[in-house]
Amino acid sequence: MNNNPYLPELATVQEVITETGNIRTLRLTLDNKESMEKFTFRPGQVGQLSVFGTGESTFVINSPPTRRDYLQFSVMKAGEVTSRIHQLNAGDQVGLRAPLGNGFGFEEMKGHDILFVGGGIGMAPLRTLLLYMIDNRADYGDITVIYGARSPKDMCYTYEFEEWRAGGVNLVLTVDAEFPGWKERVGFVPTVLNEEAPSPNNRIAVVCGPPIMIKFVLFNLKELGYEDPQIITTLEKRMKCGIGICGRCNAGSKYVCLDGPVFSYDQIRAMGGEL
Amino acid sequence: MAVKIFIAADRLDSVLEKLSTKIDLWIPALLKDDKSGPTGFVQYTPGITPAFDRQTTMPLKKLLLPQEETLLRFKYQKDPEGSLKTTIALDDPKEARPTLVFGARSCDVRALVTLDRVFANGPYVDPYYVQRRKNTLFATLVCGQTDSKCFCSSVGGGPADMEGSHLRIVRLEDGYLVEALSKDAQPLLADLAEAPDKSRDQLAAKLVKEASKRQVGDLDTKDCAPAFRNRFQQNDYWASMVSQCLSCGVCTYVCPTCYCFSITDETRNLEGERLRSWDSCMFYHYTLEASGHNPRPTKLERYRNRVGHKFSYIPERYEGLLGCCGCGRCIRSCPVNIDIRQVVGNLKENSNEQ
Amino acid sequence: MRIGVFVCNCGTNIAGTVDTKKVAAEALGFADVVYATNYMYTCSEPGQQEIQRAIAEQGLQGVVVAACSPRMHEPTFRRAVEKAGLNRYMFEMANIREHVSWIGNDREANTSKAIDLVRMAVAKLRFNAPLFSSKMPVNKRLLVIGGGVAGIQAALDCADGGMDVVMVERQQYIGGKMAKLDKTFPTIDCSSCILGPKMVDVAQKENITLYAASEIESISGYIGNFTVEIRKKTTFVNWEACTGCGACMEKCPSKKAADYFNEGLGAARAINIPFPQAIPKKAMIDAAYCRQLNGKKCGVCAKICPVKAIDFEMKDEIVTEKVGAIIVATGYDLFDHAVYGEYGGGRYPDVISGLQYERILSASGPFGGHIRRPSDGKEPKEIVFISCVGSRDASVGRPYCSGICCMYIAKQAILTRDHLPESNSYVFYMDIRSPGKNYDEFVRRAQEEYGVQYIRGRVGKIYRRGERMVVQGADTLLGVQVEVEADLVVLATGVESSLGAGELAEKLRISYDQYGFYMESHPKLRPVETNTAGVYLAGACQGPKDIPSSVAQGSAAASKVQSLFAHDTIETNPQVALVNERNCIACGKCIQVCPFGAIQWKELRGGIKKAEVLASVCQGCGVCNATCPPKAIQLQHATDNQILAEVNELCA
Amino acid sequence: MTDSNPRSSAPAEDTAANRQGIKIVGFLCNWCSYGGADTAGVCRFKQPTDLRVVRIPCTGRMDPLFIAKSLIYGVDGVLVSGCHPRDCHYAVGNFYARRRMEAFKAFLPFMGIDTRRFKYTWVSASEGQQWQKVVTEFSEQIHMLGPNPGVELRSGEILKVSSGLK
Amino acid sequence: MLETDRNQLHKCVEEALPELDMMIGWTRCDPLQTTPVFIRDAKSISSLTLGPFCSQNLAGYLVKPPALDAPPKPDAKPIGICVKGCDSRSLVALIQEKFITRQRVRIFGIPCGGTVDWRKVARHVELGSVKSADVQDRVLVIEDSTTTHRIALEEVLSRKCLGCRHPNPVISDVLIGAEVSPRSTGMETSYRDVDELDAKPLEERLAFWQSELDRCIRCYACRNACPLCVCQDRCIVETREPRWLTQHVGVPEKFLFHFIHAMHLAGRCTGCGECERVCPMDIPVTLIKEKLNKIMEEMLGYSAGLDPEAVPPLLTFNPGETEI
Repeated sequence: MNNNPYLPELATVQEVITETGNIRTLRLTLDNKESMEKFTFRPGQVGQLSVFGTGESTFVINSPPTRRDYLQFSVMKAGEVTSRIHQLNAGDQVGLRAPLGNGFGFEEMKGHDILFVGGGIGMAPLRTLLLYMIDNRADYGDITVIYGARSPKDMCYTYEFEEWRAGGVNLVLTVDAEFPGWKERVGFVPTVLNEEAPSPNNRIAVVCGPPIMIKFVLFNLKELGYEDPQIITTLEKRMKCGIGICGRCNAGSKYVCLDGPVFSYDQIRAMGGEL
Repeated sequence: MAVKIFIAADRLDSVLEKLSTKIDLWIPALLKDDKSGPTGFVQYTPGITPAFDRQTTMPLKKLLLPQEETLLRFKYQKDPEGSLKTTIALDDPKEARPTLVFGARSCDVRALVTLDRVFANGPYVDPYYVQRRKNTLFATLVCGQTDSKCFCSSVGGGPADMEGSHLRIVRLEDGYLVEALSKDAQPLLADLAEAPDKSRDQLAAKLVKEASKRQVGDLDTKDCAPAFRNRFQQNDYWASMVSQCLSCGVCTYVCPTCYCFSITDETRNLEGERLRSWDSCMFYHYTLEASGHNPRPTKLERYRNRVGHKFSYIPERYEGLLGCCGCGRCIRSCPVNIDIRQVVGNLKENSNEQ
Repeated sequence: MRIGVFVCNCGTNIAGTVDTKKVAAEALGFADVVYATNYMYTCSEPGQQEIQRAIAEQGLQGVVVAACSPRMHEPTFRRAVEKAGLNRYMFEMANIREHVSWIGNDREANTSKAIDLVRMAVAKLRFNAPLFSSKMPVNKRLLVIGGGVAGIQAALDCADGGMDVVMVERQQYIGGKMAKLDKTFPTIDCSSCILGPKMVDVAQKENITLYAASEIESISGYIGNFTVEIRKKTTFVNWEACTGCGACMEKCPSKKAADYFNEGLGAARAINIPFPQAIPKKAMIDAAYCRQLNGKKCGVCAKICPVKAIDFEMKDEIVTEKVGAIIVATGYDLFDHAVYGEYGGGRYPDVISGLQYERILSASGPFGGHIRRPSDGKEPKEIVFISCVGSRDASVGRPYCSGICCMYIAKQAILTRDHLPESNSYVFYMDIRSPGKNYDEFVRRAQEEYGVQYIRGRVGKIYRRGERMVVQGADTLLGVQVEVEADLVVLATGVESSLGAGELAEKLRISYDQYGFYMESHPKLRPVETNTAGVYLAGACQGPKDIPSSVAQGSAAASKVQSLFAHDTIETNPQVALVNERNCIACGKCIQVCPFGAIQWKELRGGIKKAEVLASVCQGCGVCNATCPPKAIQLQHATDNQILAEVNELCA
Repeated sequence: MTDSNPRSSAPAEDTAANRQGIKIVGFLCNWCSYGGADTAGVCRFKQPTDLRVVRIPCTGRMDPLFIAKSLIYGVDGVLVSGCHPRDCHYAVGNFYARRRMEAFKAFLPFMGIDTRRFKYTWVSASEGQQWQKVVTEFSEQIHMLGPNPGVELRSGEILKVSSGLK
Repeated sequence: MLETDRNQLHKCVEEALPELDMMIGWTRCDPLQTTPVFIRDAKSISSLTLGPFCSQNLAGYLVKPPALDAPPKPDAKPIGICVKGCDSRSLVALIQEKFITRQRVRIFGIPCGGTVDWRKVARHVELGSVKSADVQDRVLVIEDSTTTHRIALEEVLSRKCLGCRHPNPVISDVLIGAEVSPRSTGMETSYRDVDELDAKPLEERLAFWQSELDRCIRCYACRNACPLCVCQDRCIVETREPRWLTQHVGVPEKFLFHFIHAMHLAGRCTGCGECERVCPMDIPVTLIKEKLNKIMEEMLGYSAGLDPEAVPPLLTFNPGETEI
């Protein structure tokens, strides 16, 4: 990274994948070949993606560091920047400041069973860690993924599910309500979690999704016997600088951009502050 | 080489004018043609009215952190294929011009300790700030005009505190005694004025001594951080402290240590720039997320965060450093007279009542 | 966004004074523009194909066409881009023909202006978003307001087509002004003979619900789904029971009630059925004259009524009807000649209005069809008609021609001669307006066969001399002063908008001109539509009209309704206001200013109120957008950001 | 209020360069005035080329702040035109607009902005000739006033104006 | 006299408090200044004060967030509020625009002889040294450590008070103290400052506002203090959707900001002067609105905040006004 932390590197959109009605996935490469080759990051670290003229927004790099052809970001359309990102096409240039933040503690997770619980766009940050683990499959025990969306149309990465399963992942898919042609589970994620009831022994749960889902998943995980340090999630906040200066993304004395976005639940409890 | 000079009151203008030929000179001055009107730091030009007799309305932070600055410029260029290629030109920290701030107060300069910690001492370094900071010298007034809103002594400073200053100014009845405190400041004093006579020198020393003994403010800031954490969830406490708050940005904009900023792109057709501008944690939009969620949706959370930031989060993060310099500007300028000393002071009072 | 710009040469229409090549070349330099070209005739079939090809090949997400006025070809191009898979609102037009090439010859200035206009269009397009219309069900019931001949025609046409019709008539009876006429021009056929059967039809059709003596209280809703509140005025007679036998009328001791039907020439009973053929034939009490209702002991009618229909306790009743379209046929009123002081200001009983004379002529009128003058009941010998009383006279605020007076004067003069062969008729006129089929011949017959004396000139003064009236005027053809001593003077009082037209227009949210006549959508091409979708006009409420025109409009409006009702649903226009609830502060200002009542409150959880736009009612004027302080309500396709984007391109 | 501004009342030199530089924004309602401008075009009524038209549905859509924005940021003139009163396609949009623009017009000079740079008028779709007249007269007026200096302080300029307020 | 009035206020509030949700009033926080106070228990009533130092207009607290986001329950008790003449007009305007209902507020009206502008006091004494301040017979008496200063109240009254036409509350349930006679009765005296600026040439007017507005730091205190700036967090000067303003600090941005503020108050501003009072940079912000108020009065015969039934003039029209 450049020694001016505000200066993005130029990157080019290689491919745009329409995941759902309001989620698109962008695959980028840095324009500077050398930077691209040298680019390293931890799964879970984020990037500040710029559309010059509109602004910057923060997204998890959801491709794993083990796959280096491109850097992948999944973007849900919500505000001004994400709307512009949705208008991007292959060949368009963007800016990228990355990697920022802490990333997942994948080293400490080695030797553990892993439970991923994802909802909607919340699958994006999980994907990077999931693929990393598939690529280092021997290091981890059982990998169970519970992924839910409102309907099959709202599910991301459907084109990869076979690959995940082939990589030794117990993939449990669910949608909120019956849908013609849907052959997987039906029901809300927390309910399905209870049905699956993965044992908390030697397991780490990584949870990401809408706040309401997290709330109930957390409750159910505790019921299942998970302890706070066993539960990992990523926080989202409005960010500007991404480097712990501009002041807005704090929860207590922690900056999500710098000290996060990955926190365990005991850390979150210790932080205090508004979420 | 003179390390001490005396500027007679009637020669102040000519001395400042001379000084301004050596270095970019900024002084506190009236911003409006009204002696009780607002004041701030402005670049010296002959004829402006200095305002050394009271604290400025606006702090000096804009010299180091302008209300608006360009971080970078970008330009889209068309290639014959029709697709857009981007070039970005960094508006890298321009070679900042050597600058002297003449007539700041110790609280103003003390505030820079906080800014320095955030902007210059990592983990990321802000090159724009650092560049300007390196090139700015401070001639600081020993403060004799503290009022009922000042509390610099409570936060580790004091009326004669010279931490971070390069020159000391002592105001005497008939003029100003200026003393270089650091080597790089000495050349500035050369040929400006005569050295002070002995009596004036002694008088100044006495005034400095008196000032440094003076205790300004009686707020006890010890153990603020745990007290704050204790109070954090007590919404009734915060409501009672800030129900009159208007959620405006006065307190943050006049605060010498409030540094929060926003970054926005401004563009015109194919060209544009990325701006950094002052922001305020008291504004709703500051933390408003694109989804519509706002972690600090009301003035209660926002004011609590402001207090927390200064007296709990910064100390926790940066080795006990306080995010407040005790200048009292936020108290003086608050449209509804909220007193941060009261809010902080009460943190420890009966905190377990509820 | 990938934007394509197409600059049209329009043959030489544009390229003659605008360097279209240069415009296209410049456009290529604008943000997001990836393709720009100029084309000979962009609106032509191959031109449209060129756009579609570029959309496919270049992956365009938005298109700007710089050509003629969007009022001309915007629909064409929208369809073209839609065919190529773009949303039709991802399109903008820059008008470089009507606004540039046709108004100046300076090629350089024109080109630079055209470039600016394209730049603005591109800037706006960058803020465009796809818009989608939705479908709303149509309630296939029609409301006809006004039961005159136009309204009757419209109602019958639709009822014949099998639709349910609700008719609301302010008076106690339907038939309107035509019901009061004796004969009609130019055929001299009996008015009630031709109207009567139609009135009966209205009463008998099972799918027509008639509310007489009723007025519109309020209207809400929108095309396809109006809700109408109708105020049934107090008649003091239970019309369900009333058989129209007339016994009450005969016995009613209050014999000096105002006789509105006879234009005040006779006297009616306080309980009254205005004329024998009235539809509905029901009695109604005039509260102003009824003894019982004025605290005197009476109640004769109640005693006499064989079906006990009289109800002195009756109150106004509000009924609600739901309809899908509305035809307004509220007709006209007559100008009050009292403002003409020189004609006696209404003080002379023998200076009467045209409609009063019509009642005198009528066999069912106050004098049983014998021509008598009101003052003393004598047969008049010399009769003067004066045209343009309250027409074509800017000094009384009526600069327009009423269109019917020349003809009805001729008719009345002819009938006068038929009734009183010995009488002499004089007509003072300004010009004779008789441009209908057989109309001019008719006037000529009056002059030539019936010996009516036409004097071209304005009457300056009418005054009494003994029992007779002196009419002083100028014969401008002969250039002499004329004085006629007359027994009766008939003023051809002009047509003015119906009383209360303005208030009704506000309820309907349609516009009206300064005289109170309702405005049609387009004076040539949309003569019976209004700018409020689903509301149509028929008859004289839109402007002075004779019977054939009114009937024609009634049928025209009916056919508009039928084509609307031929669909089960209607597509809404998506260029409407939309509320961003997150920014709405519930101040209600948009609701207050909306000319169409298209915004209403919506309650969220916790009792929080937000404004909500009824997309099918909103007409897209944007008053709400201009009014909303936090700009939470944005007119789609003309949002603040879109307009600001255009303005920004012109700012220094 | 009359504005006796000696600097701006002198006609600016009518050079090609000057002409090129002048920009007037026109906010025209879609139904009447935009049509009127079209009619003027169809009739080939010659007009000055300074006007750039923004099509709005109705003058009721006209927030005076669009005018403020334009004049503050240096657009040389603003012309708003809509349907004649009572002829509004939306019945009453222009009645709202009339009040708002009239108040705004009276307000502008107080803030030091020449009110002659803003005009509102009513032109129907059939009044091509009237449109030509309006555009010509207004363009001439703006040319006479010259380029709009806007409100930006010229660089380095420090103004200290005594308010005289008590 | 002040003492008597204060006692009356305390007594009235004490009687009313059980029926109230809370009482909004002022309390002394400094010899020259007050701060708004929100009273729920009787113990705190004694801190309530009134008089020429009570500068804040409290009406805005009835409608500012979070109050705006959470509408009162139908059975909510009324809120008691102290209002001066000018504050009462804000209240009327808020009732007019249906932000609050008349039943929702218990109004303690306080006739007002003008409020003290501390900036003007600073012209006479050094504020930091003030020990006590009081007004006796229209004279401001200030004690500092050494001297007693006596300043005519007239010299230190807020600018808005000088042309005040409604010193007595136009709406109230209880009136505290005796009514005072208005300082001004007509447009001539009320808009003196407006007329003075209007009399200057256009260029000077522009220069005046350039120099004044150049100081604006866009802290939005003027907006947030305005009782009728009900948009608050939704205000368009901070949004990008729509995007009226950039983050540039140039004079044009500041002009447009103040235009937006003014135009949004056109026909609504009651001239309470809060925007000007709270400005840390001492910009005569109210003067801008005074001009619009004058236009509304001249053009449409309308003054805001007097008639709870009236419709604000820019939210309605009169087809007949061909020559406004």
